[in-house]
Amino acid sequence: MTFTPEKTATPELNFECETGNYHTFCPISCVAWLYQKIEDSFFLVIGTKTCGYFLQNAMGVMIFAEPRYAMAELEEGDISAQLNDYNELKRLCDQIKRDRNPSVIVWIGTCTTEIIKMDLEGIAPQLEQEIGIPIVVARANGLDYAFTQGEDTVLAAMANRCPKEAEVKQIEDKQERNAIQKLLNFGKKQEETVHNEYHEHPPLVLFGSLPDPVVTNLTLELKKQGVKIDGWLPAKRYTELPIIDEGYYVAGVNPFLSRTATTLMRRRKCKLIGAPFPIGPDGTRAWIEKICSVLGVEPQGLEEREAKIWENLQDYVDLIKGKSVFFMGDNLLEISLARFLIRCGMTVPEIGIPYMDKRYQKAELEFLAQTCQEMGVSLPTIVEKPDNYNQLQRIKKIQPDLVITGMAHANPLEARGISTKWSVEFTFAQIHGFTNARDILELVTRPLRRNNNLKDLGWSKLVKEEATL
Amino acid sequence: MTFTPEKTATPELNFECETGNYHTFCPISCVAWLYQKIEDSFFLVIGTKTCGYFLQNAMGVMIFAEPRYAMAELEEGDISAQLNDYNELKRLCDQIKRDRNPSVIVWIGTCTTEIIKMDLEGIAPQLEQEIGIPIVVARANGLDYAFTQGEDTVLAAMANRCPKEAEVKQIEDKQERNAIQKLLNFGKKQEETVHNEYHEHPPLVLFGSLPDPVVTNLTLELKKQGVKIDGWLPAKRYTELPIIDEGYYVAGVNPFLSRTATTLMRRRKCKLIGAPFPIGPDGTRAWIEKICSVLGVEPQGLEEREAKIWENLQDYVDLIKGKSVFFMGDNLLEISLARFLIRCGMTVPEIGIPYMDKRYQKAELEFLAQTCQEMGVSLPTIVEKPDNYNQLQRIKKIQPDLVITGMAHANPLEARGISTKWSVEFTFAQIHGFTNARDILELVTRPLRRNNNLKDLGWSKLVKEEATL
Amino acid sequence: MKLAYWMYAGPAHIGTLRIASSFKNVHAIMHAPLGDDYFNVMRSMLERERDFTPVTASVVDRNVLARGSQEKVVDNIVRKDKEEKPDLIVLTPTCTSSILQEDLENFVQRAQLNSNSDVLLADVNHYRVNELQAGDRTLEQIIQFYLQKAQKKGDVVTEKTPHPSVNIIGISTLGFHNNHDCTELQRLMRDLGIEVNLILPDSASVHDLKKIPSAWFNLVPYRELGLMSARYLEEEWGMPYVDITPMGVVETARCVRKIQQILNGLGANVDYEEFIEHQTLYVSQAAWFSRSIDCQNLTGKKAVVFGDNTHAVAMTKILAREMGIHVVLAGTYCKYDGDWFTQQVSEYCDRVLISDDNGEIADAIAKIEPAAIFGTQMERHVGKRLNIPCGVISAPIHIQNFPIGYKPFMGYEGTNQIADLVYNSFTLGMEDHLLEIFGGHDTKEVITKGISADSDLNWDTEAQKELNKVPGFVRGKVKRNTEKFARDRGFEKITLEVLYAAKEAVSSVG
Amino acid sequence: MKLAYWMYAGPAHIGTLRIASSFKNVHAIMHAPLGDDYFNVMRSMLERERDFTPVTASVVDRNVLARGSQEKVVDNIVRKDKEEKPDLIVLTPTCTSSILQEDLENFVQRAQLNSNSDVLLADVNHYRVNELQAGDRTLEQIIQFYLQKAQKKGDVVTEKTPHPSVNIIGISTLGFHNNHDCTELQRLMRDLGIEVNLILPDSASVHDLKKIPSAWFNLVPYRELGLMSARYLEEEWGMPYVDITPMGVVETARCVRKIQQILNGLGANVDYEEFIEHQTLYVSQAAWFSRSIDCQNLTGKKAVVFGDNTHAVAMTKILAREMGIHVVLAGTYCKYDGDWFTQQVSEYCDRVLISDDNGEIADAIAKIEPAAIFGTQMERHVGKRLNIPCGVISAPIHIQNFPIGYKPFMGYEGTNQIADLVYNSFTLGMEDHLLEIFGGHDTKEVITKGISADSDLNWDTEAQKELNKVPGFVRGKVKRNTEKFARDRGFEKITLEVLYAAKEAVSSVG
Repeated sequence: MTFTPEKTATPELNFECETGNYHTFCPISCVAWLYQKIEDSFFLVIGTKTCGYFLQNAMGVMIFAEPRYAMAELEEGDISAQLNDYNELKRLCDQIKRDRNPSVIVWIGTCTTEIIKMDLEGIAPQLEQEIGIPIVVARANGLDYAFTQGEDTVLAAMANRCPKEAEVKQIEDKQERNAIQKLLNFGKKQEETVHNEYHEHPPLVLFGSLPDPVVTNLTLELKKQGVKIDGWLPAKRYTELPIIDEGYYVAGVNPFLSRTATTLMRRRKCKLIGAPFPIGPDGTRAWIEKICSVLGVEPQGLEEREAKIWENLQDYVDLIKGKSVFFMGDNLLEISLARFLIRCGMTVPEIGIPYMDKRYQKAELEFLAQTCQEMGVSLPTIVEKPDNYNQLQRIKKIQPDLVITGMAHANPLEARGISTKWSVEFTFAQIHGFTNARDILELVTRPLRRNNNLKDLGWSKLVKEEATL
Repeated sequence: MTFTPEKTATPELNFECETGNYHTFCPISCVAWLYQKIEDSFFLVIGTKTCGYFLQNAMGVMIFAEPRYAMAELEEGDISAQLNDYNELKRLCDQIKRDRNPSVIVWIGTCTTEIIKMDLEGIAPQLEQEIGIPIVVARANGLDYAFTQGEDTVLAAMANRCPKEAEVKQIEDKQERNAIQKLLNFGKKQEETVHNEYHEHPPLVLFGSLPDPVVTNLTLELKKQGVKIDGWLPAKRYTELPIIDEGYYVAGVNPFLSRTATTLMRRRKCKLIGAPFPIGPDGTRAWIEKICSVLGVEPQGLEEREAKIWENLQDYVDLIKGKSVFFMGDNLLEISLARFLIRCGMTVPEIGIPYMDKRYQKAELEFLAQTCQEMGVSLPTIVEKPDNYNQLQRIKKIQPDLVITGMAHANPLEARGISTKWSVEFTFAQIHGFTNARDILELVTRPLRRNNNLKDLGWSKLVKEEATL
Repeated sequence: MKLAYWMYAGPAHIGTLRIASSFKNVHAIMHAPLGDDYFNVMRSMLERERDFTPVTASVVDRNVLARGSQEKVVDNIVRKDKEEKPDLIVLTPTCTSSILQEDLENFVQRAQLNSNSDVLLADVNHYRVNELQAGDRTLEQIIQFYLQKAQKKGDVVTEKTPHPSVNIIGISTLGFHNNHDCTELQRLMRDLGIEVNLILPDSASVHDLKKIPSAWFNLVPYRELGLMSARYLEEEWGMPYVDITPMGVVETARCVRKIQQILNGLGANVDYEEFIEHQTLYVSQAAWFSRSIDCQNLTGKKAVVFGDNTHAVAMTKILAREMGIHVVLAGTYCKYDGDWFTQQVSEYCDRVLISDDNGEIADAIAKIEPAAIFGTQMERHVGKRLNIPCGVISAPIHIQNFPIGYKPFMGYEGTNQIADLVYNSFTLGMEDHLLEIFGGHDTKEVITKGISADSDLNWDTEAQKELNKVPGFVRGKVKRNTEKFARDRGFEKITLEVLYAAKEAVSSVG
Repeated sequence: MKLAYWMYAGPAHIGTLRIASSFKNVHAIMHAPLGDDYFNVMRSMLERERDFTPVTASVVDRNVLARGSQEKVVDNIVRKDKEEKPDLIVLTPTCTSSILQEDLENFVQRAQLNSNSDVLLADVNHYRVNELQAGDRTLEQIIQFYLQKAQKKGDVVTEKTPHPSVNIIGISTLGFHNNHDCTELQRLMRDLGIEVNLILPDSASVHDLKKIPSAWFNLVPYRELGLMSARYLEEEWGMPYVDITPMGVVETARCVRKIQQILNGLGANVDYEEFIEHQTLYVSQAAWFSRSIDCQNLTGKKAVVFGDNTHAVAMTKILAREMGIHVVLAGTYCKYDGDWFTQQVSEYCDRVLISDDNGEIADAIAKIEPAAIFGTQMERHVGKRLNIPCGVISAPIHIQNFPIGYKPFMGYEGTNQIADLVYNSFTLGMEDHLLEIFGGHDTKEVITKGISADSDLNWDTEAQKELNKVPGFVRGKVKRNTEKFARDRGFEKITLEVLYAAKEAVSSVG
């Protein structure tokens, strides 16, 4: 189970694009985790009742009486352009400012704003001047994007708001920079001076929204290698967006951030470190190694570390080894998860995925092919924009041991004796880095462990006639 | 509705004693309110599973995971005297001291300790020496006492523990008196010096356990008359028991405290102020007037005050005027409540009462007779130790508008179309003083108001055949 | 535009889909962008539905947008016709796709040419009506479609059944306790000697719709769904209907009496008075509860009621009239039908609030400080914050409102369930308050000391901060595990690194 | 002596009285001091019983004690015989009066001479057995008494009923969900084509006891009550019995299969396999719940189970075997039957705890920190303190365990109710934890600001102290009312006097 970063001749992956009718969550979903990540933000989703009802039902967040996001619900007058968009948005943003006073308002455009061609990017600059709060515009619409790509649109938009070195210097010289931020950064700066165990390397900024404990975890992993992270996009507060300037290195932590990567490269002249993603011990090691190699740092003890983690995973690995898993496609984490599970000994007949950016995921795809080769299993078919109906026929035929799927298909598959795991759980769980690999397997093995518990009860088929599955 | 304190020729009350089978709560009930009243106490009920199960079920206090009272549950070895009582009690009290460290442990003797003649009074002095915590012994058993009289046994026992002036002086001289108590008394002493609106009068101590807000309320009422209360038995903490000495005046606030009154008179040489009890505006006025008259103080504005209170009660009085109320007898508050309700315009055919001390309740009984005369209603029959079965026959015949009864009979009476109110609620509610008169009527009128709400629904008889009620 | 944190009723297409997917063997095609098909998730997860939801999204993306949707929509209808062989395919746009103003009626006609299934376009305005109104309309539309179709073929069953019979209209998927209510209503009808002719739309086949007129009358238990159909059936097919919600002892009796009146008017000779009295006094326990001491203790307590028209009206009446509870405020989010609400509840409450603004209701509750709330999941959460118990009596739906155990709100068992709900809401509140009042006399420490025991180890600031990020319910355990790990290895201080190393070590043990 | 804060099982006489007052037209006489008759309160209040409890205390007071009880007890029995004309009068002492060691058997014989009713002395040792054991024994005693009596008269009905039939033994007043369980068991028997011959003791007449042997077998759903009777009936009357508690899908099936075996052994020819499969997979929703995503998410979560033998064993098996939940600790307070408990649950849990010491269980829970508890009201309160949700599954009884709505634990509807209980317990916990985790991101203030608005008035220390004594749920209102009163009158400072004056003024408004 060692990973050799040098390229070897790997077999070609098989890509298909069904362009079918498939189910996934709307990209505005990203609001649910981004508003929690960026603590001084307010997200305003500009769309219809359909969007609002989705957010409150599908995301299971009804428990919060008044969260830091809301709908700007478009009514008939807005659609028919009888009302002035600028005035309407101003009225709403004024109220948000009055009630909540956030450091930033993020406007989330939707399919509807696309269709009625509402000029959000045109309105925002004027309005932010007027109300004195930055407004970031992201077009997280379902016409162009799927589920997790919503985060990509937001981060790409925010990338443009990251300060440059010169700007910060100028402000700091004027002693005007946010006092609170200084205070917040105080500890950090001190730390930097105290432990100077870092190598000299160009600035490195990571992008992708991760829960704070995972941020800390990955930061520590790189610190062990003497690599210093100069910032995260997004940071915990909008006012702490990292400095990003020409020549900075950037690396993504998630496979669905191709637009953000492009923005950072094209607009901010950063250098992208293309690596597999830090998911699973194999991926995490590859990710660290690639960053180290780009920054000219010699990685230390990574092989032992990976081996130790695999040792800790053994009980779970034993449960899934030799079993098959079918990805219906939902959150764009599919390739990375499949690669890790294949490394665990599983087989993967098909990976559905809503969108496949072969350039941004290049290293991950190569790693997948290589993993298959090393594990001696056949390559999965990668199906972009799959057709769920066709997939269900294939599942019926293949009878995989596990299907990782969106929420709409899980219960019906279970009722037909097919074990499932929600793909969305991998979106919300802490899955990155060495330590969290166990949490991935905790999720993956849960239906299998459940089956072990219930195995003698004969409760696997719970529908009377097998409908045309 | 004016009250003339001078005696007029009042008709004779009719007393009966049925010595029947009647239901009331066990006197150990008092633990439920006394442990809350005396905040540094611990109550240990020495009895059987029967006693313990009563406390946890009937008192509805199961919500407290670990209250400041417990059972010393007698087991077969205790009953058969195979075990040594002293050693057993010592073991338990040691544990209580270790776990809770109270300022006093009150031993509540029960029927069982009476029957097996456990010498609690003999054991306690030696044990309190040994463990260093005062032990007060009260025989709150059902062989001799009913329900609220349990408090009487505890207060009578505590009366013996109240310090005398000489003792306190001696201790204070030695600068040894509890520092915490000094601290606690600090505010009080200051107050005394600041507002010297009090008349000069001999010390007055009130006895009876009342919730703190009621204590404050009655204290203020007397203060308005320039009468100063020198202490309450019990106080909020055992360490603050009032000084009681020869010649002190004492007055009870509850009709069930005859034993405490006797103890104070005989053992502590106090002078008892015999008055109606401060329940209802009429009773409260009479109580204050009597105290004032004994202390030689001229009461001010009491007539107006009573009239004002009656005015505030008018809406409730309108609901009950002309209606009849039957007391089955439970908590010994019956005479005072009946007197107040008759003053409100109700009629009372029968007052059941578990125990009638005609000397201690003399003033109240006279006041009842006088009230009946003034209101022009016939005198109730007072039935001591009533027979519940016979009472139910009488209720069936009389069909009173309201029956005030113990918990066992309420639902069956309601199912037969007879409105009821739990007598126990008057034990736990704040009913003393001018202001709380409204709360008494809130309770009394509740079933009548409920009936008004449900009146058109025809749901008054909810049993199929009238059984031999 | 409207600033909205939460909404009570969903968008129109949800109503249409609830009707379509309630019928047996009916498929719906949503003409909508990716992600708008979350109805499938709701049905599958909230109802724990074993079958695939018969709804397919014909995905509108940038390409489709550029070329027009006709081809794709028609293809998808025809394809579904082949794949699933449904009796009917219902096409619906969402708010979004309806703006495209494509000629969907034309798509439907085109698709019909190549389909064995019937194909219908749901006729609702997505910006003028909400879920409830759209569902009501779609049900009427489908009933009307099949009755007219049968009329043309001359096979509408107009002859009445020999015995009194009823159609129960308005039982639908994703309805609040609809399943249990339906079972209870069927029991009630059986007790009354009334045959159930059809239940609509739940599990009905569209082929059976031609038999609707053979029932003696229609029963519409929910005001939000079925009334349009019942009115249409009265006007066009002369069928009387009963729209009294049988919730609570009094209204159930009123509903039964109205049924009696209709049946006797049609020549039956039924007398339900004895049944009503027997149920009220001896079978249902609700009337007895009202009279019992437990309920007496609730007399005059203050409550706020909020929900859809059906449930908020029924609860207000039950609380005020049957239990003597003081309803300070009764409200509904069914603004489109607010006059009816006001007329129904005015005499039973101090104040009426008709609003779909969650904030307004929350503020009203905070000011009133009732002893209990009877509302939706939203009000439950408001109550949680204010420490006021809330019984949930109405949609918007939530998985907790799809209990597996039998919990109807209607009929006589419904009256029992409601009595429990009311009693438990108030007593739960009392219990919390008692604990609050007497909390200080209690020894919480005794019980929790097992957890909070001080340790001999130091946590540095960063590790402590990280520990505090761990959810409370496992924090104690993480702390102990980490300290055990540190102690075993002789660390005296717990740093971030130790914390993470411990996590790894511990998770390997399993 | 034993230091006891709370107890799980009641004293022996409670068990005897539960049996006596469950029978129809049986009266019990307690020979006991004043206050020991709280059984009447429990029955009247907890069960919301409409009838007077047929239990009379023959009060032992100081006088009686001095003179001996015989006269009074005999008088009271004879009197009750006249007044109520019961079929049977059961005499029982309590722990207290049993110490007097009077010859109660002699009192009974004396009383029998002047009574038409049968008179029996309950045969239990009040210091050696608890409520559960005493109930079990008293039921056996009464059954035995009447069968022997009938045997003497030669009118025991020994001929079996033509169709398979059952006696359900152990349904009693003040039993945990007994009423609903009994209804569900009757439904189950009906579905199995088995006639219910007698239900004992609930609502049975002692005259019917001679018909016991005509049933094909006895069913004892609760291990705590009925087993002694069933064993007696097996030994003396050759009746087979089934003592498998039909709780949970698996055990219900096992119980039904055992019944099948008995019936077929007696010459019937029944095959319940198809029924079991149909119920399991399609009627009950519990098996499907186990397989559904909701339950998958509970896999491996930690739980503690505690209760009586019947319920703690059944819940442990359901959680571990049917739902894949990790039962860390299973315990019972039925110490007298602990071996059976251990034998039943050992393979389904990590640890067994047999104890009736509430503190020991509370400590164990605090240390384990399970995600949910399934226990008694005691454990619910422990959970409340530790912020761990608790589903109540067992006596000691509490009014909340006498729901008005249908909530059986047994049979197939029972499996549904249990699935809800399990699901809601765990998700309630999750919800609270989520709120805790994300609480800081939320704007509690927005909602509560209506309450906490600052005032322009000063409260002096004493008034403030007094205000703080007012329970939290009305404090806000008292504060506002008082301030309004003060403002109206131009007071700038609120003293104790103002506070009380305001209370008077306000209450007069109503």
